[in-house]
Amino acid sequence: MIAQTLDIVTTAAILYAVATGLLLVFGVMKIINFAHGGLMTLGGYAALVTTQAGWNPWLAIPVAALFGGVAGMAIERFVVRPLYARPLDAILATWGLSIIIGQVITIAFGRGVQFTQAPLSGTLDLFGESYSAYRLALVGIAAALGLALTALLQGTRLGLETRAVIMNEDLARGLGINSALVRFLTFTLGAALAGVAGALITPLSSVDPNMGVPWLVNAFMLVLVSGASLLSLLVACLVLGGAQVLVATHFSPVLGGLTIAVLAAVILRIRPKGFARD
Amino acid sequence: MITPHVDTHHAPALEVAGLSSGYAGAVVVREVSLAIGAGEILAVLGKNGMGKSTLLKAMMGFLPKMAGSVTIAGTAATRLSPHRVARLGVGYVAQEKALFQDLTVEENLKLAVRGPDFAAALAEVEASFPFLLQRLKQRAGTLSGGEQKMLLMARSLATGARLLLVDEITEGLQPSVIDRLAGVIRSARERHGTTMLLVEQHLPFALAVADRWAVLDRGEIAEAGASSEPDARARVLKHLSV
Amino acid sequence: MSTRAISTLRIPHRRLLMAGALAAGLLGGPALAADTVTIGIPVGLSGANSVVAPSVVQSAELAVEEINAKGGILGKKVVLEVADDASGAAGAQKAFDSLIFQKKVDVLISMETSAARNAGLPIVNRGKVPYIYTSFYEGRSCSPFMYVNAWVPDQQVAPIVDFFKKEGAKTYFLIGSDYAFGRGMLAFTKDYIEKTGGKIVGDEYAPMDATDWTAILSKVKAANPDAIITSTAGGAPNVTLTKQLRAAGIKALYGNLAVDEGTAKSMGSDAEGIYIAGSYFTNIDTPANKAFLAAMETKFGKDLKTPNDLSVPEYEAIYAYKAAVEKAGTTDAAKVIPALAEVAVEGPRGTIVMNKQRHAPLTMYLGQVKADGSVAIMSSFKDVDPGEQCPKLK
Amino acid sequence: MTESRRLSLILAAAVLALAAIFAGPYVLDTYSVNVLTRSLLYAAVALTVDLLWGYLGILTFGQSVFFACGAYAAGLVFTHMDFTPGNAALALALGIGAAVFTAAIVGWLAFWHGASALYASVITLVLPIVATQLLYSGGTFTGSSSGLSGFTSFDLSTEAWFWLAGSFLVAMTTLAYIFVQSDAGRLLVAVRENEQRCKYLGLNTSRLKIRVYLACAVIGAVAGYIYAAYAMVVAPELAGFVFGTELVIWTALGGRGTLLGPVFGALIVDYESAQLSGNFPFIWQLIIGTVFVLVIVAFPRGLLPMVFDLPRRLLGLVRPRGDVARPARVALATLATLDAAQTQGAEVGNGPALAVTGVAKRFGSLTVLDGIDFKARAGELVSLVGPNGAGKTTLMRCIADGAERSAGTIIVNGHDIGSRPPEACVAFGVGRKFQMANVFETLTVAECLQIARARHARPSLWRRANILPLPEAAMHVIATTGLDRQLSTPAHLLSHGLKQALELSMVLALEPRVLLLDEPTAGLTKTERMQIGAILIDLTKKQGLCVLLVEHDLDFVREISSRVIVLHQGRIVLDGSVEEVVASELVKQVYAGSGHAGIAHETAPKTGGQEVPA
Repeated sequence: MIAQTLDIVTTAAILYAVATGLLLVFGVMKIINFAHGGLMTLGGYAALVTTQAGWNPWLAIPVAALFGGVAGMAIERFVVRPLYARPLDAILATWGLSIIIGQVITIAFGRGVQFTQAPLSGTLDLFGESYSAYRLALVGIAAALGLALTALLQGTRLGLETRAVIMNEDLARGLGINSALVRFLTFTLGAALAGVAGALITPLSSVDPNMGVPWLVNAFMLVLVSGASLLSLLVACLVLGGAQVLVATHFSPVLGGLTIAVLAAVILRIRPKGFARD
Repeated sequence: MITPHVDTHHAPALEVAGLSSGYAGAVVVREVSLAIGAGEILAVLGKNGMGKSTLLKAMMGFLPKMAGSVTIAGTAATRLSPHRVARLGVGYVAQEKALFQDLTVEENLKLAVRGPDFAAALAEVEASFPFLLQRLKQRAGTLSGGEQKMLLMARSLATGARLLLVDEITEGLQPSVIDRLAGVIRSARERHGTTMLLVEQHLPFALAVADRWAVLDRGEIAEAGASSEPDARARVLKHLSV
Repeated sequence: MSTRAISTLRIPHRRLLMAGALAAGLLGGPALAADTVTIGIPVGLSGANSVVAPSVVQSAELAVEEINAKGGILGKKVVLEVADDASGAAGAQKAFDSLIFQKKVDVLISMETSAARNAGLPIVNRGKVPYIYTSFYEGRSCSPFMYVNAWVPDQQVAPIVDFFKKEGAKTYFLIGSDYAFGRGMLAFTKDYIEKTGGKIVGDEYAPMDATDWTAILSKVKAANPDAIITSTAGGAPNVTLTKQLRAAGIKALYGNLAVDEGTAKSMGSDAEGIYIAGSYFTNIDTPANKAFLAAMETKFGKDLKTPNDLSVPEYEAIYAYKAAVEKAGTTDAAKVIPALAEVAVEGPRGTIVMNKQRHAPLTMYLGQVKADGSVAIMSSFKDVDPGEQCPKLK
Repeated sequence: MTESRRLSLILAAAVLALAAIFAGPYVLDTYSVNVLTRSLLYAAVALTVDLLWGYLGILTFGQSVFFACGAYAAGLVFTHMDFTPGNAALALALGIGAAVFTAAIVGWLAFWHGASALYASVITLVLPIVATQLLYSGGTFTGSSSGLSGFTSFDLSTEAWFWLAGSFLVAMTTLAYIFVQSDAGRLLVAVRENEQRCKYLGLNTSRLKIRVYLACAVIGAVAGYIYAAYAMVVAPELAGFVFGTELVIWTALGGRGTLLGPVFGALIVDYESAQLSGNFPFIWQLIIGTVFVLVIVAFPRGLLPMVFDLPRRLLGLVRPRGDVARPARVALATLATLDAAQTQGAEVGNGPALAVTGVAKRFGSLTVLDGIDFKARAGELVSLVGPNGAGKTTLMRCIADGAERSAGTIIVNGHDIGSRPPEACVAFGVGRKFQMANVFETLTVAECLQIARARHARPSLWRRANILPLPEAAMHVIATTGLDRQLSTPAHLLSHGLKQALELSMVLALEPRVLLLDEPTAGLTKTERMQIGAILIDLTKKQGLCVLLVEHDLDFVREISSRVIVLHQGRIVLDGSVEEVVASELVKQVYAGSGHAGIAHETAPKTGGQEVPA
């Protein structure tokens, strides 16, 4: 029971970390960034480069943010910006970008599975259960990410402007807010968060040119059922991630792997707003 | 076409020349020219659907300009995007959805006020609508309709804007609130010399606060004059009558 | 087949092609020169197998170089044609079509995924060329044109389970990826464990691309088995399972049916202590293996991809084909195919004859991964029989 | 060009294509024949992607699944049962059945009333992921990751398979081409352009989408069946997301909305990838990815239209058209007036034409309409006035769409609309004209009118009508405004006034009994307003329609109607004659904006919030 609760909480934490960047971009720009998986892969390789350089494995996180952020800037400027009026085309173009990112990484690093140093290993005893220390640490990191993002959105001028653009872009522009810049910064931040997510999952996952892709669809579905709120994303991660763990444990891991996508699709069919408030 | 008279003692704070605009295919505003001197208040009147809101949106850069030019305090603003126009010191108050309902009063103010001096902005709010200072942490959407309009006015004044473009601020308001707004507008002009273009359907309010008026009919300026002229009311009513 | 009629008709009508772009496909015409023997290698240069594919190509290149240095096959020069099968069915169809009908190879010798092999077999049947499959797999794939010189579950599972039993393991937990190899290996393992008196306390399959093993590992912890045997898809799932298994603090004996030396190395300290069974490890202490490794080192130097259980059979299969052609005295498929069952090849893995229903008895080794990623050989099992693989083919 | 000549030309092109297919094996080497046989089948699936995405506007990532349905049906039947002619037919039936079943589920999920385009795409994205996983977990039954191979199939030569695959592709392309150019096919573009207008023209767009989706699923399944029978192998990747996106990539590169573009896109890219990916597997993917992004961002029409435009552009003959697909211009040049006997408007029920009882509309805690009660009979023109935000447009919306109101009953022509969607309300006799002219911008006037008639005259799946019979009322508007001289003008080129007139004629073509007009004269010139006024009088007096009109110009109202309903803050404050309204003290207060007595704040009358068509 305790193990299962920990499984649910840690799974939700991982999903949350993976989906926040996508949520931010979707919230502000109303487009789905299919390059999110590719940017996660980039983050994973940033972690690889960091540990190969012999640096502290925790440094992988800022390095990955940098990699993701810089790629995000280029993507926003040259690919996403011309497509604001064509949201479905933006999906396709960012999907094409993820192909490009994957192939460039393959050419640079090879197709092979790479190994990164985990910043934390071993287990922790918690409520009489010995549990993976890194997974537990991820709960803290995801919480910190969520709080930092909330602080950014709630406590800074940029955050305020970002929220203003999400709520009513024309009104924001009329008040002198450069919404194109806000979009650019948001996409950059979203891409940086994707990079961070990629670095965060490397101790659990392998580092290979496709590492981000399996995460994409689940993250995408979680964002769609969450609307544009960090809070409803948390709820979605706990509910759908929890359902995934329960189905995988009590029925089959294969069905578990489909749980988030299928449940989210059905939830959206019944309640188009998903977990978002009215 | 009738161009409202320009007071030559002031440099024009806003000059619109031959402006045409509208929505996909439909020209709503046709070759409108007008100029407002610094510190002057112009009321643009007219029935619904005559292009008043469209005129403001086009000046702000929300709608494409099919022809003509807009100059704000000597700066060409014809091709600027809305946020650039706003940064020229233009405060725009839209008719609908002009507040972030889910943000607090304070956040609504902060969004409009650029630069570090938020305290000065609050002082300006205190001078016009002091009750708002007690409601800073309240969500704007929970204010009453009249309070929301007052917040709108306060917000545009707090920015220190030199030119206000205000779209039907009096719509749906109680007379007491309208009177209060009129007072604040007069006082703001006295203290800061703020220039204003008020789109209005409320004739007494418009004539009470504005120096001059212009009537927009089918997207064109049909008539214009000074508020002080004794027949102003009758001339406007002719265009507005049922 | 109307291949001949078509090839004579082809050139005069080329201009009739609908789109100029299509013409590119016809420019690389077949090398019909009769003084060469062409070996086709469809292999997963991209996709899941792309990690191991370069080592497979390297062994083939070494074999060809050695054979040509000694006068080729029946005095003809040996030429390699490599084609990417993208590790999947659609890619394999293109690769097989290209090799058989465009490059007109004499034989196909390759290591591929089961999906790619299955997709290629109907094309092999149409093209009627000999095909030597050099990848270990889940077993029981049969074609009159195909031979296999790598291991099947019947050969690999016993060494690990027997060893675990000796170590005192009574309860087993099986974890696999939900795909043909994972299911096939573990089905056999389950039978074998139950036959030899062990108890299965759980068997779980995750989706093939799964990287999250949380739920399964929690079950493992709850079941607390003496030993775990896994058979996942290669690459990412294998690595993630091992990492997460270690992170979860599970200390049971760990046998991995799908890990090769190279992957084990890339997993670093997490791989330490894993038991693996195979027909080839670099540490095999025979003169043939040492000579092979030295030759590889000389030829490829710093570009060398560590030879492994998937690349060495490729090397040996090319020699098997050479022997069969020489025995038949011709590259004619109809004569070479029966000869392939009769020739013995002495290679790094020992002496191999593909005489058991198109499969080969193999010497199997049990190894354990050391801290530095190398595999220490614990014991060997000579000429393990592949069992009943293709009873209809003998 | 006459209709029969147009069809003969298409058929002639098809015959030429068939001849090319027939010649294929004689000019191509075996290798190319083998590779192209599969490419031809993939192209048939790319064709369905184009129908859905290029024409209907549904971006689909899941067409691979239908291909797999057909392929796996063949693979499973031939593996687990003997290969007999009976079983071969059974397999085909199973494959089509599975595809139709799957498509029906997807259709139910993705194309319900109100589902967004993004949501529909998401569902088609989840589909291949689920399908692949099911195939993987099928164990020895589905062959899991290895797929099924080595089954017996039809004993045909390589050439015969090529001919079969090629003929299938030519046949499907020809049918699709005839279909998209037909009267029925134009509906696809109309739905993509403006689904809301389609619904308010009484078209069940969800059903249309599902039908096209089902047909595409069947084409995919048949292609898959031929594939499996030819290749004698099926593998889970056939159902996969990667194949699904490849189809989209081919379609985008070739040119969405052109049918031939995606077909050639699939053939060329797939064939070339067989050539080039063998040599440069990673570079090839990189090139495809880069070109794809470039095309999406910079050349959304795809490469085929660019190639075709190149000579014309060089010669400066034709200016490039917009970036969306549309069928060639309709040949339709003649309008005709329907005999009164032929009109088939909604049956006239008993009692009033429109009865509104206790209608309320709330958004959360905000009440927009409350306790609205009124009746209107046939031949009556009721004007609805009131200041901004009074709820006039909301009331119109509640009458035209059963799902809109929060409480109350609305009876149109004796039919309770319940919570039925707009298309059902249209069937009861409601016709709604929006405030902003709401027409199909890229279609011509004639095409717009024809779509408005589609509910009555079921459009042909393969022909284009030469003559469009319209009810007298619509003809009257068209003739009065001179629209009849602009039948082949695309709607977006019309003046504002003509657009309004076009929309009005479209609504009248529905033969409504209750006509809802939201500010039909807004932005019109004086002459145009007078024309509209005369038409409205004619409609009520002569045709006996019941008209509900939102209007702010009381002069205009006075001229054409006797009865005015004044709405204020969501309630009816007055229901009487124009004179009563003008004289009413209450109404003056309403317009003064406060509702409080005794304040001399007079203003101009104002009217409602605009409803911007989606």
